Amino acid sequence: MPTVNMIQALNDAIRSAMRKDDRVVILGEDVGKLGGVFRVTTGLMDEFGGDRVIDTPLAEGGIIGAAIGMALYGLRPIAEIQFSDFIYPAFDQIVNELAKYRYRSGGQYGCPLVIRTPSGGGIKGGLYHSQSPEAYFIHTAGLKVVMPSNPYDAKGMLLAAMLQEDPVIFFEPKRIYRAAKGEVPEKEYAIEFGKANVIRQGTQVTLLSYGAMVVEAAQAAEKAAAEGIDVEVIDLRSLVPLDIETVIRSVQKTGRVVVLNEAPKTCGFAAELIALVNEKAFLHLQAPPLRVTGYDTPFPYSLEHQYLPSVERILKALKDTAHF
Amino acid sequence: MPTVNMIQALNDAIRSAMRKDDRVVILGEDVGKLGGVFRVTTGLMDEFGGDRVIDTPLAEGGIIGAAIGMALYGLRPIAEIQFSDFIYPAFDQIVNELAKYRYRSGGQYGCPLVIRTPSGGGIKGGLYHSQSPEAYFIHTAGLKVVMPSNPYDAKGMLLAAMLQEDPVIFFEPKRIYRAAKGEVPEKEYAIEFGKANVIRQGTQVTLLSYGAMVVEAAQAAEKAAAEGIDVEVIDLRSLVPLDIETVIRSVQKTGRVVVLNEAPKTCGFAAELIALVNEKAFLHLQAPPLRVTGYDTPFPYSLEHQYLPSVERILKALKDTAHF
Amino acid sequence: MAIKSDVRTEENLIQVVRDDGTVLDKKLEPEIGEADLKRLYYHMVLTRAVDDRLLRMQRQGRVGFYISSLGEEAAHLGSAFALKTEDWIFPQYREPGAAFLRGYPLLKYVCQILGNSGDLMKGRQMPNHYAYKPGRYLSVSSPVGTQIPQAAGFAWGAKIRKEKIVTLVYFGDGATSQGDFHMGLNFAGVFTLPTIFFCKNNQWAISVPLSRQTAVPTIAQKAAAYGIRGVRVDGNDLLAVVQVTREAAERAREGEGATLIEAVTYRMGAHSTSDDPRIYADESKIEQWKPKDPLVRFQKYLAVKGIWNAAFEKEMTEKVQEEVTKAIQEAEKLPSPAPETLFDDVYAELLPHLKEQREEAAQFKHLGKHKE
Amino acid sequence: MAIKSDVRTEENLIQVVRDDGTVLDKKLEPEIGEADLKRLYYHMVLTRAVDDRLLRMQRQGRVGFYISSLGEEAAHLGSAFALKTEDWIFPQYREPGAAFLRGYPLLKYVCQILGNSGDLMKGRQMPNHYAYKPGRYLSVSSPVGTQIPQAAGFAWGAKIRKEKIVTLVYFGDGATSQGDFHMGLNFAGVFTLPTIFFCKNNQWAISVPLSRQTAVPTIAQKAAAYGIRGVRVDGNDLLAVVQVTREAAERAREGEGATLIEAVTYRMGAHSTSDDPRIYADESKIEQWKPKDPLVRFQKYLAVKGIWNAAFEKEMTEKVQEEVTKAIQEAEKLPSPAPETLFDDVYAELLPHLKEQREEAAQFKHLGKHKE
Ligand SMILES: Cc1ncc(C[n+]2csc(CCOP(=O)(O)OP(=O)(O)O)c2C)c(N)n1
Ligand SMILES: Cc1ncc(C[n+]2csc(CCOP(=O)(O)OP(=O)(O)O)c2C)c(N)n1
Ligand SMILES: [Mg+2]
Ligand SMILES: [Mg+2]
Repeated sequence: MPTVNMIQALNDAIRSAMRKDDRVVILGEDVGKLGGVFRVTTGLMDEFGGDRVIDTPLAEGGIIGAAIGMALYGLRPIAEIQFSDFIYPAFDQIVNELAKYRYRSGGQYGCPLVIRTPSGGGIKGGLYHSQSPEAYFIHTAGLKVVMPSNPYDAKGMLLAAMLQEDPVIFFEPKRIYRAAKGEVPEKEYAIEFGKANVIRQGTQVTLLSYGAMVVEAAQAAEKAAAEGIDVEVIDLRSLVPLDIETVIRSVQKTGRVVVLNEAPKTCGFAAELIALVNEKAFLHLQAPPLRVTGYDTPFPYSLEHQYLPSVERILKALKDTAHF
Repeated sequence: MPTVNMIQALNDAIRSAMRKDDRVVILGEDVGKLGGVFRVTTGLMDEFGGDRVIDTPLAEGGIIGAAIGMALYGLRPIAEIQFSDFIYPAFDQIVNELAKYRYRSGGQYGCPLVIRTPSGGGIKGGLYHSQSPEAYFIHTAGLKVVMPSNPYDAKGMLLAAMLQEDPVIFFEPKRIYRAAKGEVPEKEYAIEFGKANVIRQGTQVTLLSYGAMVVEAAQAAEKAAAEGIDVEVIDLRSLVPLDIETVIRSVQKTGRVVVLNEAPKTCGFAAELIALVNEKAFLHLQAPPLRVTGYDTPFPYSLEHQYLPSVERILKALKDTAHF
Repeated sequence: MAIKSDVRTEENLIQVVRDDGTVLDKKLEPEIGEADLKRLYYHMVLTRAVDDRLLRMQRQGRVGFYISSLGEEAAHLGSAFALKTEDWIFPQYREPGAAFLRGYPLLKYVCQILGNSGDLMKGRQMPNHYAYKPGRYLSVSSPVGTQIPQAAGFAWGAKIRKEKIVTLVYFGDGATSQGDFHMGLNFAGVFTLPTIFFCKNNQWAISVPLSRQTAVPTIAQKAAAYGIRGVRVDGNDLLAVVQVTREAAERAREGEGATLIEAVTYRMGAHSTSDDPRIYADESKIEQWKPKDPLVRFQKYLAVKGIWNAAFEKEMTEKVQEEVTKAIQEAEKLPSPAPETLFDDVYAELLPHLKEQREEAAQFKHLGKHKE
Repeated sequence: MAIKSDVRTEENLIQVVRDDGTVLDKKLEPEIGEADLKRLYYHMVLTRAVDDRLLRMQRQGRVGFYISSLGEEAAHLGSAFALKTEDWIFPQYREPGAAFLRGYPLLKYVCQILGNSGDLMKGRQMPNHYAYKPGRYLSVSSPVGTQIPQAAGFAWGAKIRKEKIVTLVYFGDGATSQGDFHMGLNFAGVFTLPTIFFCKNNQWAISVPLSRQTAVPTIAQKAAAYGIRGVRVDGNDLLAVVQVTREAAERAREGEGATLIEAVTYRMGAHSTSDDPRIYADESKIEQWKPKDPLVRFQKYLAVKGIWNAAFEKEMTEKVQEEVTKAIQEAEKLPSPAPETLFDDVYAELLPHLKEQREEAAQFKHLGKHKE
């Protein structure tokens, strides 16, 4: 199996989806000749032509509005939003239209649209090239929301996204676009939505995370192990639908939980996970569930590594909860 | 003191703000001659003229974009979004611009803009005249977010909003626009942001809510009392900043908490409150904190009273937690 | 019989039939067979009759809310008629006739207004917000303007697949102020998409007059910003609307791209049953527009053609009244949607968390009646 | 010396100075005193020199990211110069010269690029994203187009308060596709706002050429959709830009409303240091545009006027190089912003939850160095 990075894995996934099904098109800003500002769509225009790999005008609302139309027509569009920070001009189309089309038409119409968008900090992007807006979409009924943390999952989850009958917001943790490398099969495979991945077994604390933070989570778990704390690390992968069973099973075992994500704290997905753990495993809890998240500030430039959850911060939370 | 409804109280607040400070203008769709579709701005155009009470084109992004410009110039604009369901075309202007202007300019510029918008269900408005989108804004650093539950608070909080140096999203629970009546002083007064209101003292369960749901909360608490459960009901009023002290003090006393809001459950503000209670009062908890919320579906038309948290649902949660 | 030039000024309004029913410009008169002319008349009468009855039912409290299309029938019926059956319609909320023409059953329409278990939308949307896939009729939503880029995207999909279909999207004058209008028309211009942007300029957006939506005298001239064709037509002249829409559809089908059609008409009543235009509008304007009634004009046209006469009118009216009455009677018998349907169609399948919520909700099923 | 007509076609580009520095149309030549001409030349040289140095520093790893305005200096310097000091500028990210002209200190500019503690933005924004309130210069943000309705709203505020000021907003050709462009210009049209919408049409939006943004040949003609004036000007001709902007400002100040100015220019390098135009652009286009270099053209104009000569050039260059070197040296000495500043300015006051988060973060202060 070839070892590739996440960009290559995503490119591979889009390419095989496009080869298999000629209803698949990809549209967005700079996805054509340039191959996307992160080069995820490199070479696709050459192979599939300008009718299926489409550079659009600079208008996210237009991109998503048009892609909804394409999906209603019967295409299987992938829309790229260049940075998730720029998804908001399309927010109305996503939240009021895309997410609600099936429901409001009584099931007559579905909108199978996959929106791919790089998210998260760590590339010195400042306020507008670093945001993690997943909570907005998790809170919106009608959307599926996923985020891979490694090349293998990236390919399998994007291929799974293409099989959904409903819209998917597919977040790509750009901080590890190139850094995360791994073996990825050349053939097609799909990673079922709603299945978390226990990437480290442990007995004392459950550490929940997703996306680029999974890398920090794993490191923090190693450090914790060195200090005698046995951490179970779960990569959620799919946020809606959520594999709550795997989460609860783990918490029932460990009785302690830390939730890690880089989005701002207040009303973020970490809060939801804590509420769910309370609802479903309250009597198992031996310590207060803790959150390690970004702060409730806009995303900074120079101080981004003060902002982003660090291994040290995670480790402290693991210790605090383990020694509670 | 005259007894008025919430619409009158809000009208009164806007009028006195405009009389006191001629930098105050109000803009939005149909706010002029018509006085707004809910008549909150009735009579204002007559008193203050078309320069200060402005019917705009039908473009929420333009309304908020322009209002940001007005605030930067030095006016004290109030922008009305006709229904909070229609705030999303302005989402980029609110989330990327309004919320971040002070931060990104290093404090050089502030944007004191008050966005008023009716929200919530219960008026047979279906998918697009019933939404409760407060979580999106609570998750966005840089915004203050408030929601009154009665005429007295409506006036005092709107006048307080006009004193803020930062943007305020002011949600008006339209379901009780006319139903909620109360005594409201004719003079000006401000209700400080970040101060919750304990509307019913109790010892056994803490019931947290805000907006129209406070009415249901109070009713449920009465019914619970009849069944021997003594409920403390807190009207949060200000969601950002949050009066977490009052919440925690209550939970320390009761050891049990139910959070009630009508927005969809997943990643809503109820989850945040539960996470905070865990972080700050874990050892006091004698039962799992419960949520009574809207479901994770779009807002329905005919079945809206199945969707909206009912007194019965709240009562069940109160009993479940009390008898846990 | 192509229209010779794009007409964009306030004076230059394409008109085919005079108020007295005679034809102004034979060159522009669309060819429509007698059966179709009768069918169109039937739909004009039907649309108006349904509106009238449901408005009255709203006042009686039998309907929660209603939006009338009074006076705008020709604009939407003429344009919908000009399409081929394989074309698709992206509606606003004020074109019931277009839906009827596409086969949306009257009974289903009334069920939608009542939001009952007979409604294809399963009682989820407000009145006047329907979808009818068998008739290639997309879904009405409230947010103004959102359907515009969607219609462009749908046409784009067809173009990519080399299917020669056209999309037609309805919207009001108010919608032209939205970003979605701009983006939809711009995409259509850049990618030469087969879409007809059909603006029903009824000169009001609730209480806001056209002069507050735009500083230019016509909507049609906005086409110039997008490199697409712009046409201005008398929206109360059914024949003129058919003609300009046919031409636009033909051009679109032949790969010549999109057209923005501005159909000039007037809102002959309140915005909706929640509205009270006495607060903001000059009622004499309505009086001025009454002589331009599109139904009367079409009637006169048919009379001139020898199709319409008193007997025909009687037959039509009776047929329509009977159909409407029957549909209402049947619809009112139907119960509310079943509570558990609340959780269907959020996704194609019931996700686990919704299954859980449905089970939880089932405990409270006794709440199944509305508190109004 | 008013321009006689709106010029909206591709051929009709307002130009004042020929490539050889001679004046094409005396009637259009703006009156600018010698001191101001020298000041403008200084700023042209300065802007280019700073760009050049910071680009090189980016390659050396001393700067994280940079956006050059090479070749676009005349467009933004000419327009900023045409304003009065009481007017306000809403920037995009590619007009450093406009900021310098408004007094933004060079040292502060370099500190912003470095994101250090000397930066007025407190190191929070990416390079090229600054604000300078003393110079009435608003805040650059990345989201393309958002500043456009804001500029209209600011001008509206002034209009309401009867203050005779003008706002000028910069944006690129790509931004014209956004909904914000449409809404901003439409509000300006409807409310007759004193705003100058200044589009620097450099014919690219990263890798996307102008033909993918719009189907019409000019940006200026889009004004027709909004009832505002549209003008097309040679963006590499400093004098022409001054002239059309002056006229637009005058009209705005006199209550005649907004103007959309399209300054035609060309992006003479990569979009930013993250971009690689070799992948998508025909490099010969850059060669074609080199003879139109706005700095050279202005130089020749000054030479014809007897202001520019070799000695003057030497003096300017030395002065600018010295200033730039000094600013960089000083800026590079400054440390990163203090970690606790992360929590300032989210709100005017520190809210309790942020106070708590700041205290929590203080435990990890030793992380104060960047991992690049
Ligand atoms: C985005 C959005 N903003 C506001 C509204 C409230 N609203 C409903 S209809 C309407 C006026 C629409 O006017 P127009 O587009 O001219 O259509 P008409 O009703 O005249 O047919 C408004 C403001 C809405 N539905 N959507
Ligand atoms: C809303 C939004 N979408 C996408 C981007 C990414 N992006 C940054 S600059 C740019 C191109 C801008 O082109 P143009 O407006 O012509 O300005 P120029 O860079 O040519 O000066 C893009 C797509 C962004 N910053 N904001
Ligand atoms: Mg209208
Ligand atoms: Mg450009």
